[in-house]
Amino acid sequence: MTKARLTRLGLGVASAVLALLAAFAITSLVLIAAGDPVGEVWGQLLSWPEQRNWANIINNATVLFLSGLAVAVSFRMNLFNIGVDGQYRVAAFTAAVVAGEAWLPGYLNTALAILCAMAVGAIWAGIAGVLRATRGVSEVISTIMLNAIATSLVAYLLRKAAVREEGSNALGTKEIPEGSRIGGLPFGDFEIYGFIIMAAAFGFAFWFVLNRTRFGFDLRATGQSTTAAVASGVSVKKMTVAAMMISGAIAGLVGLPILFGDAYTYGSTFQSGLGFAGIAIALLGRNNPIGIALGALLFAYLDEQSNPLQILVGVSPDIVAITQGVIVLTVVISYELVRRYGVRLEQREVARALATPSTDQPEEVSA
Amino acid sequence: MTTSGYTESIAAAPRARRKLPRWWFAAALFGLLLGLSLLEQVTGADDLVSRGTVAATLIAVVPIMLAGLGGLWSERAGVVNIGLEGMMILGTWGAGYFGYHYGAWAGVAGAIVMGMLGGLVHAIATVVFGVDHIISGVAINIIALGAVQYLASLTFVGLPGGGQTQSPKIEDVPSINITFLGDFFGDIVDKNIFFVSQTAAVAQALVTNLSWLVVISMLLLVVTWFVLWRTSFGLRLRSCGESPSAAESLGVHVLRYKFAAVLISGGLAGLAGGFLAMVASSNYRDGQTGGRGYIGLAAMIFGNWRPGGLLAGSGLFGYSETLGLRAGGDSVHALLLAIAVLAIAAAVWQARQQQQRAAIITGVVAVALGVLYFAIDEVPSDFSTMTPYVVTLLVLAFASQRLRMPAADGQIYRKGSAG
Amino acid sequence: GSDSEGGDSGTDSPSSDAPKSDIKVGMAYDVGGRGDQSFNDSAAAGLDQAKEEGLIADAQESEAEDGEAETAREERLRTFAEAGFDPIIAVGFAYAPSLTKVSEEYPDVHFAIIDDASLEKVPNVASLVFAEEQGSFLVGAAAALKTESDHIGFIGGVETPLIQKFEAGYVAGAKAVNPDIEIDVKYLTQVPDFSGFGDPAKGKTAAQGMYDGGADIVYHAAGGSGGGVFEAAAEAKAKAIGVDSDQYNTADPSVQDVIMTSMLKNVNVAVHEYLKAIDGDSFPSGVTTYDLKVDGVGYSTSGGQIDDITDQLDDYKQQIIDGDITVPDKP
Amino acid sequence: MSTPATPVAETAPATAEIAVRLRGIGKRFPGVIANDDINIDVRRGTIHAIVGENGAGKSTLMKILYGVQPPDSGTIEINGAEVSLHSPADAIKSGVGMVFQHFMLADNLTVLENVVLGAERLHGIGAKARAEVLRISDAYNLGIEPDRLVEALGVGARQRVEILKVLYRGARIVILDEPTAVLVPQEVDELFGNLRELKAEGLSVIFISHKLDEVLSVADEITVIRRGTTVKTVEPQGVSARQLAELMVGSELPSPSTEASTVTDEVLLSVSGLSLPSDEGRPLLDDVSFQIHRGEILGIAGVEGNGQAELVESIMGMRAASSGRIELAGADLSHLSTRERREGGIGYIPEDRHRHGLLLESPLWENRILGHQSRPPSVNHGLIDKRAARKDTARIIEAYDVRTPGPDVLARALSGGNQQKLIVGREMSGEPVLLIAAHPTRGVDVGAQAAIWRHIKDARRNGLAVLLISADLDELIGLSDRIEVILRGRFVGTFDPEDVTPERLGSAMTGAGEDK
Ligand SMILES: Nc1ncnc2c1ncn2[C@@H]1O[C@H](COP(=O)(O)OP(=O)(O)OP(=O)(O)O)[C@@H](O)[C@H]1O
Ligand SMILES: Nc1ncnc2c1ncn2[C@@H]1O[C@H](COP(=O)(O)OP(=O)(O)OP(=O)(O)O)[C@@H](O)[C@H]1O
Ligand SMILES: [Mg+2]
Ligand SMILES: [Mg+2]
Repeated sequence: MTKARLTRLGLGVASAVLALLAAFAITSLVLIAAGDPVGEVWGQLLSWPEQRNWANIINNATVLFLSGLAVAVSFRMNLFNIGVDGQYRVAAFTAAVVAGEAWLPGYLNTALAILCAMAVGAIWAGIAGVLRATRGVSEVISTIMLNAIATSLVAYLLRKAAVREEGSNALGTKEIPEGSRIGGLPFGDFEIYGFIIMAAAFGFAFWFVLNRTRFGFDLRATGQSTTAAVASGVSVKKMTVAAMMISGAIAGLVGLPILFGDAYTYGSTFQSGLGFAGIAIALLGRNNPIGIALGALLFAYLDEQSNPLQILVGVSPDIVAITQGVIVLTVVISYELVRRYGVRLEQREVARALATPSTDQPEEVSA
Repeated sequence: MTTSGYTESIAAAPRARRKLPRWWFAAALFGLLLGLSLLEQVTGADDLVSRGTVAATLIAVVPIMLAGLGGLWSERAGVVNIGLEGMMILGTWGAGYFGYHYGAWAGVAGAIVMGMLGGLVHAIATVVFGVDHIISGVAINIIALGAVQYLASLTFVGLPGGGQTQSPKIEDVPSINITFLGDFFGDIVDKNIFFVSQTAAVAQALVTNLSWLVVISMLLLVVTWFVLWRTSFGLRLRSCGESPSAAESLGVHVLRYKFAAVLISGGLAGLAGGFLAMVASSNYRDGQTGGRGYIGLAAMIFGNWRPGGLLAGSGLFGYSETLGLRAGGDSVHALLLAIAVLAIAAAVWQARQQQQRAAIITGVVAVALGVLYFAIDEVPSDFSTMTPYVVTLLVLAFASQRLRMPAADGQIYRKGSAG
Repeated sequence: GSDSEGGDSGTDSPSSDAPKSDIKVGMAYDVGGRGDQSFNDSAAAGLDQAKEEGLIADAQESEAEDGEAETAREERLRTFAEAGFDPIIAVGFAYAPSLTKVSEEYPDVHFAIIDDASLEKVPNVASLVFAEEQGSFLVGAAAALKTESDHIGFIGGVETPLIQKFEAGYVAGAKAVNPDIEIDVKYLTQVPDFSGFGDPAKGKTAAQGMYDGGADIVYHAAGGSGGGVFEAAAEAKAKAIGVDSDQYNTADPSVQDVIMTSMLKNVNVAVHEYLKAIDGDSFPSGVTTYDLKVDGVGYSTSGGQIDDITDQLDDYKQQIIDGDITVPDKP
Repeated sequence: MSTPATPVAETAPATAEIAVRLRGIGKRFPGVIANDDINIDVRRGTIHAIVGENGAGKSTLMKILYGVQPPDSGTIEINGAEVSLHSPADAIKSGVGMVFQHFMLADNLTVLENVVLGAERLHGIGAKARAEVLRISDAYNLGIEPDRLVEALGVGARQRVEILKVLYRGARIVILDEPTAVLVPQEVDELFGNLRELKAEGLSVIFISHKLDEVLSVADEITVIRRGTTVKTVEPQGVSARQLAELMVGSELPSPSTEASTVTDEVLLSVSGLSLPSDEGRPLLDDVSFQIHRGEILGIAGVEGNGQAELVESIMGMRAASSGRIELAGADLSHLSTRERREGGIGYIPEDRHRHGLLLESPLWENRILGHQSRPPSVNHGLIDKRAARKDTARIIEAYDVRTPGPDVLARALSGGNQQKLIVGREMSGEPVLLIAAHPTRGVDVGAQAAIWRHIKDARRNGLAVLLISADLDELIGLSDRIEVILRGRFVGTFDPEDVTPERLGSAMTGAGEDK
């Protein structure tokens, strides 16, 4: 068994490398076909980032990580929460307003804002959960619809809550007071989001709850086989709502590192589309925290490195989107190949066990 | 054999599956039109069934419907296709590039081909490599977006009116224009006769610059129905979505049919994108699809994986979107009343079905909407923007437990799994 | 196969006289970039003109992605700075937060930002802002004078304070002519959904709604979506008003003559004058407001459709310049 | 009487009358030798039975003959001509048809669609095809209604649809893999009636079953397979069921035999007035009332689809009954959740182990936790104790002879029988007071069967009450202290296992009794 495990681990690593190489090759082919300078492009993408860029990479990875985590929760229960995008925007807006109003002093204010964000995210996702549980509405549809609704709703509320400093055309909520911001951690001469610690904590909590608690077991069981879960005494309706709400609560955190560590206000230019990136990253990371973290880093790295492509090399940065998508595919394909190999290994083991003669002598012989 | 057949009498009776009569569709349209005319009478909103509304609705409906049709093909063969959005995006570029260089119909072809490319990737990933359908679809959406933006920067920059995010203007797809009929209907419309004028408005919309692509798309819907439900090809394809192992045990080449289905699916999605670029507007633009691929998917599920239902779903969405965009405020306001009434009907029906709790909830919703209707006399713009989404959500909440997806939808099938 | 319009544009417009200057301009566009037939294009025009005249040696361009991270915008500016571009022009108010950071990090590099005045205190930043409401006032007046149904419309791309300035001015202008004129107002999308600037289909549907509803002139401040508005106007045999540049010249011939006039927001002028004002190591800074006074905004007359009312418009213009009329910048 | 497994030339029947000749067929799956040097001759116009314990390789062999899986070695001759079958299509072309162990029907398609699928060229998919289906149906008295949804059909009817599919394609060689596993005696008789008609038409039938008396009654020749190879081909006249069994297993055929009753007079489970309407209003359960005492096994006999599943699910709390009362040891269960009921001491061996019993993609130790999420040893205070779970799984593997390398393999990798043993072991742990066992030994080989029966009896001796649902009437009669017959959701008769025959049960189950 352990031998098999080791081989599989090795193969896992190999497959990852293989996937990256494949993505590398395909991207290069595209560049060549387009007559773009392949060498220069990779030269830029693979150049060792400046410390400053590392800081950016880590920061953006933190955000993507949370987004991936949120999606992964629902995936683990075989729910497809496309709605992380809407959930985090509603939540970030709420947090910005609450923190901006500063009803409580200092970090109490921060804590309150974070809780509100999680609550709102949970409720927004919970709508889809309830509709699914009570009315059987596919969460795929409902979350898509809720994304759009979130957009209009936030836009409406934003204009109600917005304050505009003179001369600026940007629209934003009240700035969060100094005392309630989350300071950065020193990173060389630069800083990274202090929120990264919370993100890590949530990553661990995710792992622990799913793999070490009854709740997590029920959740995974439901994800694997609803029928078996029901027979084992799981209330699927409750689990559906719970899973969606947890997913939404984590989604509620997605925007917060930016909000408390950088922007200090939610405005018209607040980053959008993080939820969809999260889907890819959750899939890339096989819904487990470590994998998601690596996936997030990879995506953030590519985004950061591709940024100056147009200025330095004269190639559209969009090329890396192709790379990112291809990676998702190639990684999964190689995962799949390895998985099949693993199954075969296992069956060989089983077969050996089956081959050994029965120790069970039928005792009762009726005359 | 004397006792033959008694097992049926013991076994569960067949699900009560009420078959709809041939003319149900016409009847539905008639009823709908009548209802809307009534609504116009009652609320005084005058833009619910005008020529412009109908025309704009058609334009809004077709891309969603085509995307949904794409979803229908692949899911009927058991392959979930979240990648529709990406394939649509590819289609928009295809239309932009080929349309600009080689003319309108080349644009249409280009859109279809580009969409099929997306379908090809999805087919290879899911059918050949057995990759999870969702993963492949998501990946395709990412790739397509990047690829198109990258291609645009290569192909459109520097052309007159072209740029990073848009193509030059594309030549229009020819459209039907029967002026004298149009004027004739126009006169009737102006007469303002209850229901007659509304009907005339619809007719007028159908004879005044109605793009051929709209007509073709509607035909595609019918063709799809015929091929999938009336030909052996369709039967085999559907069997791959219902029970691939059974299909294979009868000598059907399951993988081939899945492959074909996904390709067709891509082509349709591509066409949907092409329609956006060429008919709905007149050039490729970055972000033009605006999530309509997902909406199409929703419309298909909404329509219970059937062409008729799909049309209803995309129609509902397209119509309410159009209302929001056009007169906005008071049309949507009028819609409130309609929904409230429908909700009441639903509540009564549910009560009849002994679903007391559901009935109560529905009733509350109905009353709330009704109160809202009389409380305000115009819906703020932000809310008229969210109308289509809210409406879709509400309707689904009322009527979505009867949905039934193909039994093997989304399952990965390998050759030799029969038995 | 490279797309760097700017990279080529250093060479593709060979100005006969060798560049007298060694200025390398970094141009950071907003989403849409060069070729958006809207204000990015307008800015690009100013840049090209400067290049023609040999005011600058070279220019490099880069554009924002939709929904990108704040850090991406910062990095764009930093990369320019690192690569020795000076000055660096940020097109669009979206750059304000990132420019606040970056302008501190590179005190010796000079920046300009368009449509934002929040950095007026920063010494190495020049803010180029416009009185869109004033230009809009004039076209509003023009619409009110020209309409036969006393019913006009306004279509905004995305409901942001900036676009609301257009609306406010337009409405004020129309009402100044005819206090009880009917004005439909519609925005295509809300933030963060900026597709309203690039969705002609939406623009067309909205405009059709207004024309069918009785409006006979519609003014759009919807960037690329305006194309749809013009098409709708053509189909409804009605009129439309363009924005930013003189769209009569850039629009497709099929819709050219529905464009009664355009509200000119001369971003090109601003960019050009900014570059022109650079001499040696002294760069302009502080806020420059381009209003009617300096012809930073205005209206176009090509097509000659409003020749009959130009004097009335110029009269309003004078009143605004003299301060007899103060145009609101919020609806 | 019996011929050697590999017939030598002169004893071999003339090729002319050989419909199928398999020579040296070998098939290995990763690590498993499913088939090894299989030699079989099937004569035209005969019913040829193939018997062998689970995993012997019967289905695999048939799949090879039907072109689903390619053989690694060996040759296939059909009507004297050697063929190579790459897909079922090839097999169908050469006149082979197969009814699989697990039905191959698309529920959401009509009977007609299921039949014509893949054979549209013959008569299209419309009126002509319908006519043809009806013609065949009448010719063989199959009583098929072409336009009904398959999901609405009972097991027997599905079986006949499967046969019709084969006939529709004009097959001359018909393979039936364990066709009788789910049928009641009357249905079996019907089926055999059909088979004999086919035989009379000159078709050849290959017939697989675990029920040896059936085999003896219908087959003209019987081939025994053990560990993937042909042991012997015999003729029914020459052998007894017991001898066949010994050929199959090399050990003797056990059959459940009730021993001294351990029934106490203490009522453990009491169900009264349980009713459950279906969506269409037809009652799934209709005023069902019964009691089970400590140490009593109550057997429920009935044709599948007559309310057994609903009854079980109502008692387990997986379905809310519309009316009625369920008491466990005096405590009212009616409003408790499934989990609470399990905690109350109900063990549950589900009918469909893959859908309700296991997480196929999870290791065995996680499957040990399933259904015991709220109880030690595996779970304490909401936290999962992996070590304890693995340890207890090891215990079950040991005690119930689950053939597996260890508790870490995925459940999917176990054979059905071993999966079943694991489930039984799991449900027996934690001292249940009531065991609900639905088809506890379905598709399980004799060895495992014996073990499972023994475990149930031991528990019963210690006061366990058992609700036993089974289609295997011998099992019911052998294990039960009392048998209730369920028909259309109602209890229609109580029988004493001491003095009841499968036939009498059968007629009660099918309502044949009440019709007269
Ligand atoms: N589709 C499959 N893919 C991989 N392995 C399989 C498959 N089906 C069966 N097996 C392997 O075959 C073995 C037994 O499976 P199967 O249930 O068919 O055996 P069986 O002969 O029916 O035994 P049982 O009577 O216990 O069910 C298992 O070890 C399993 O690994
Ligand atoms: N798809 C498969 N992959 C791997 N091994 C398999 C597969 N199918 C069958 N096997 C192996 O072949 C052996 C024979 O399986 P088969 O299903 O033919 O047994 P069987 O005689 O039909 O048993 P049963 O009476 O339970 O149907 C199984 O025990 C299993 O080990
Ligand atoms: Mg078998
Ligand atoms: Mg088996």
